[in-house]
Amino acid sequence: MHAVEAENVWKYFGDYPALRGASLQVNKGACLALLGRNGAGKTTLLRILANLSRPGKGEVRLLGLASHTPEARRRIGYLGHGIGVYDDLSAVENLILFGQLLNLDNPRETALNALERVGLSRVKDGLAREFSRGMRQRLAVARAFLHDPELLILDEPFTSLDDRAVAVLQKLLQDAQSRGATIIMSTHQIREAMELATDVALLERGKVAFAGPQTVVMLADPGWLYRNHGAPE
Amino acid sequence: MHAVEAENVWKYFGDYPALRGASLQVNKGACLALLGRNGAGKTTLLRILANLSRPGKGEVRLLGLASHTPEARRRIGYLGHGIGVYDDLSAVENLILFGQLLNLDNPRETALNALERVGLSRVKDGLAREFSRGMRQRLAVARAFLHDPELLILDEPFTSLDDRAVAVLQKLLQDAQSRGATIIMSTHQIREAMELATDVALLERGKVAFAGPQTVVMLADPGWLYRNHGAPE
Amino acid sequence: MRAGFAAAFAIARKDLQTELRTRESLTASLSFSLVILVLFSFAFDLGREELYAISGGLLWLVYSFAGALIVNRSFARELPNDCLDVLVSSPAPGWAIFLGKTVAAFFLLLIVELVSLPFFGLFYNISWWQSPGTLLLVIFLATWGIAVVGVAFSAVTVNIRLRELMLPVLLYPMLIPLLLGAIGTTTALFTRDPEALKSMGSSIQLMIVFNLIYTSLSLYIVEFILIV
Amino acid sequence: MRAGFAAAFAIARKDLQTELRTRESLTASLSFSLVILVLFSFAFDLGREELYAISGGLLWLVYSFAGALIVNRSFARELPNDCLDVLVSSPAPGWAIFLGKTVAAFFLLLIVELVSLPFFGLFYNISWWQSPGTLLLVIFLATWGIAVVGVAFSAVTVNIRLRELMLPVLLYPMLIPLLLGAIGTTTALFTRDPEALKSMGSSIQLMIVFNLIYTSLSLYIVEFILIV
Amino acid sequence: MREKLTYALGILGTLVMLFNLNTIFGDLPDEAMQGTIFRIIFIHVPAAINADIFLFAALCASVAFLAKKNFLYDSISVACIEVATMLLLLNLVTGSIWGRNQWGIWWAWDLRMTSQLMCFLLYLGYLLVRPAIAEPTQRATMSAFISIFAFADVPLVLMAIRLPNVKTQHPGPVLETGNLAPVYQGPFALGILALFLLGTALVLVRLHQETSRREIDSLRRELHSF
Ligand code: HEM
Ligand SMILES: Nc1ncnc2c1ncn2[C@@H]1O[C@H](COP(=O)(O)OP(=O)(O)OP(=O)(O)O)[C@@H](O)[C@H]1O
Ligand SMILES: Nc1ncnc2c1ncn2[C@@H]1O[C@H](COP(=O)(O)OP(=O)(O)OP(=O)(O)O)[C@@H](O)[C@H]1O
Ligand SMILES: [Mg+2]
Ligand SMILES: [Mg+2]
Repeated sequence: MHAVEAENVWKYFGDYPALRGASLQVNKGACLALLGRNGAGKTTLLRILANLSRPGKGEVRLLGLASHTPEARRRIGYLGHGIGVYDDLSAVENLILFGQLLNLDNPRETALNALERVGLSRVKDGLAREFSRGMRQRLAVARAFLHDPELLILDEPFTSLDDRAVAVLQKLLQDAQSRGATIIMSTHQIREAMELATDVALLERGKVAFAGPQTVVMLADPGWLYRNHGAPE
Repeated sequence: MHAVEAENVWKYFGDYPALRGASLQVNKGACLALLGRNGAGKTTLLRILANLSRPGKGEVRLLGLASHTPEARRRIGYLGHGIGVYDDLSAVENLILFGQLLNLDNPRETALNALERVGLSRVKDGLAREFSRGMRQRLAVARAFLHDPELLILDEPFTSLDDRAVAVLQKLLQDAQSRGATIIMSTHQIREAMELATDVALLERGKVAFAGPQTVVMLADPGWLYRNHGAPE
Repeated sequence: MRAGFAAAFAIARKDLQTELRTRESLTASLSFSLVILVLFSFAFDLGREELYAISGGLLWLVYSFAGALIVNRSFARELPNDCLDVLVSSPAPGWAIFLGKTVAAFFLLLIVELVSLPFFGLFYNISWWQSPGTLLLVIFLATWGIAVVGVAFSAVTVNIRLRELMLPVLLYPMLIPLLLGAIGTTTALFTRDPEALKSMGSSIQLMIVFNLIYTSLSLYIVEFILIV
Repeated sequence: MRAGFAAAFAIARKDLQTELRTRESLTASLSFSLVILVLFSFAFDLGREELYAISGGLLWLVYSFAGALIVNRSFARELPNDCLDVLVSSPAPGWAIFLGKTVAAFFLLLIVELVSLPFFGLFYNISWWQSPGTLLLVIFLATWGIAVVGVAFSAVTVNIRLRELMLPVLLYPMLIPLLLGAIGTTTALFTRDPEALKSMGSSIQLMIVFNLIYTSLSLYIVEFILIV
Repeated sequence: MREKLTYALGILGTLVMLFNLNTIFGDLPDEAMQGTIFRIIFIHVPAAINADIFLFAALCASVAFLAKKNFLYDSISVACIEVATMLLLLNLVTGSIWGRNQWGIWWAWDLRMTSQLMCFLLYLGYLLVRPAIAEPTQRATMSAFISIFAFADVPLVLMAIRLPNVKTQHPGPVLETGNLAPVYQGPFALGILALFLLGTALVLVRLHQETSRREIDSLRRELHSF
């Protein structure tokens, strides 16, 4: 069983097809770097996987379940461009709220643990609005990882982060990988992505133009993928 | 005469000093990469330089002029996080409007030339709202470069751009450099920045912790600067 | 189902908590309703008889203006930081999100209404406390209707430009039957006109039917508009 | 100075152009004013005489509600894509930006007012065309006042949360002197009460003074508001 | 095929309309109480009835859109609502004229008139909101929602003069109570038919425009996304 199976996914915005039959399989425990030029459809695909958007045609199965079922939704963690926490709640209140939405048994304890993991226990009662950008991002990561999701969907997670914030996120991603979670993340920073990824997929105008394991040549030459599998200008 | 002279600049947000006596000199014709961790004050400093924000204490001189004079403002180009063009105007209408604000002699012709340079002449009458992300960024660049400014102030200009958009921007920046313009840009992508920069400055908690010409060791080891001049965790 | 109600409760509590903590839209909406009360009394220079005749209309105009401000923020509150995405991608069903937000809006509205009621009485010299039970019932029914329809439209208009303008344009015409009932009963309660008091029953029925229809419609349909 | 006026003109043209191109906010404010006209007349089910007595108040209430929403968008229109930053960092002085936006808001408001005036006459059975010159003068004066004060507040509140709430709460109390003048003269023009017609002169003076004070104050002060 | 059908319906509708107008102004006697103005009923009521028919069609299309996510249903729904809004306006204007003639005022705030005006404003709101939503799927979904919500007003308009304890200035029902004299019944039915045919033709035209506009939009999007 694959962790993610997307088959022939189409998504129209009006009559404009942002996804034109994208198909993707991701193995359990893999870490997939989703590459593609601006407007290729990365965000659109990830939002469909996270059930934030319905595909026009095609089918998506997550962890063997239909993607819109509550069970599937309960087992994924999503981190988009926005951090997805409330500015007027404290760090711990935010996480407790999301714990309740996820129907966890002990939201408070889970929240405190999650804050511990990202190094925010010291400021757990501070309002999110007062956090600096790095701390906010940590809180967002804690939110997305709250329920130890089996599938993590991350849209450009490293953008605009400094070295320390990147290190925290990478550590958490490695932990998740080592407990067997599957990761999908989109990015434009090919070099950084390649250091974590086990698999690579390239979206080109709404289709998957390349998908396969990461190789040495990609690591050494970031432009290789676009040159060999991307569309010409 | 320096292109930019900022002396002992302080900026408070409420009681919190985002800048605590930052001083910076940039030579004419230089390309300065402004580095710093999240919340170090890069955006705050750049906004003060672009006259979008007043310093609490300290003085800023641009091209030998006080920064708030219309002459100084006329000679700088600013590109922040937002692209700064109107969605409901067409590409050429946008540029004509900014030409009028800059009091150019022939706004229409200048606008058409600028569109030519970024490769948008073909869609000059298309509304900005319908452009893809890459095209919008090109339009934003055309806007910032419209009047061939002598000083360019760019806040994380490469973030979230794909390889092609990056190439267009790099080309324009090189052109500007070769006609003697001064460039200041903030970034988190140290490696990419180093390829263009002639000088490097590091902001650390609202102070300039390091400023000097770019060296081979920075190019080879992106972590070097933070390790040697950044604050410990 | 159980999980849905738990989620709705969590969301309602969150909305109320943030609102009461920052007190922003609450104080703003409250002072707005006071400002229009004053503005009205400036604008309409009327005798006592006539004032009583329009008292119900005045009250519900003020309430529906204040209400539009509050429900406008209901889903808009989720926009910063893309919190709406997190709500929608969570296992909580659409109806639970909607229910939670409606309950929160209902209570916020109720606070504004109950606080501004005495001021209304004061400014216009109207004795409103004569049958508190019935008045409360009417206020409850109409407020629930405003909250349900308002929050539903807040979900519809959350992503559009001109939200502030579009929401009232859609909301007020939709509320007319409800306001009709509320205005009629409230005026009857203030004037204590025996004729009017008699026909109150059917007005209250109208409001109940309105609430039933729109509540069930919204709960059922909201799933389709939250995930596009 | 010349450059400033050129910039103001360019900005005013841009605002009008985008508004008239999408026509959304114009039609939306128009139907907003229609909807509240209807709402008012429906809430105040009055006889003809009494309607005449409050007609001026009704008209200016509707106009100031619609006006608040229009001027609210004045600076808010610059928020997407951070266009405000570009305006402020351009060599155009602050007063030119303000003037351009005020002129645009003035014309937009005027369009909405003049279009809804006949509907007002229709719904309330009021003959409003008896002294068109004076009525137009009153409308011009009051509209300019609403535009100036409104756009100034729009500049102040553009960056704070709850813009849509704060603006009316600050704006209406500030506008009360102007509205009192406008309401008085308009009612006098509709009812043609000789007494009231006589005191019109001083009301118009009041409005002129109001406009002079706030226009000069805003033009002078806006530079400090835009760059913080 | 569609084009031919459109033309055929349009021409047929115009013919029926002309024929009917001829009968109305040529052959029918003046009504006893109201005189000539009574003839406005042959526009006033058919406009209202047809508006309700098209609004109902829009309701069905909206429900179908939410279920099937096919943009054709969205187009049907807008086209129907546009035509219905025009018919509602026609009903309001003719009613207003009639009222001016009979009661001496253009407008009275009774339940029938108010609710019909609200109905008009609601669907006007629908047409206003559409262009404000940039993203087509979202636009269609939100529009469908509004259309479903707004339709609740239609039964209210119909019931307004039939509820027992509501007093209206508007005349009571004449159709089902048989208060309409037999001479008038034929032209009345033809009036309904004529507006129905013309309305359907307009809907087809708008449908066609809507479809081609979506195609053009998508081509332009394609052009603008390199
Ligand atoms: C602007 C004001 C008016 C509006 C909005 C209006 C609206 C309507 C509507 C929606 C209907 C048809 C619905 C149905 O079949 O029940 C209708 C029917 C009718 N209207 Fe009006 N009307 C107005 C003014 C008038 C006036 C002034 C008269 C005559 C004095 C009039 C006479 C009638 C008659 C006789 C019918 C047929 C009633 C029936 O059999 O249902 N209307 N009107
Ligand atoms: N809400 C929307 N409405 C209309 N078109 C959209 C919408 N969202 C995305 N698109 C279009 O769909 C295409 C794919 O967009 P998407 O955001 O998925 O690209 P992406 O790969 O994430 O690009 P980027 O690297 O810039 O983030 C683009 O052409 C975009 O313009
Ligand atoms: N408008 C504001 N109000 C209050 N505090 C602010 C504001 N803007 C910035 N700050 C604070 O000032 C500090 C510097 O922020 P700034 O945005 O300049 O950092 P930066 O170096 O650009 O960071 P990043 O790399 O995250 O973009 C931060 O602590 C931030 O929280
Ligand atoms: Mg993306
Ligand atoms: Mg920054």
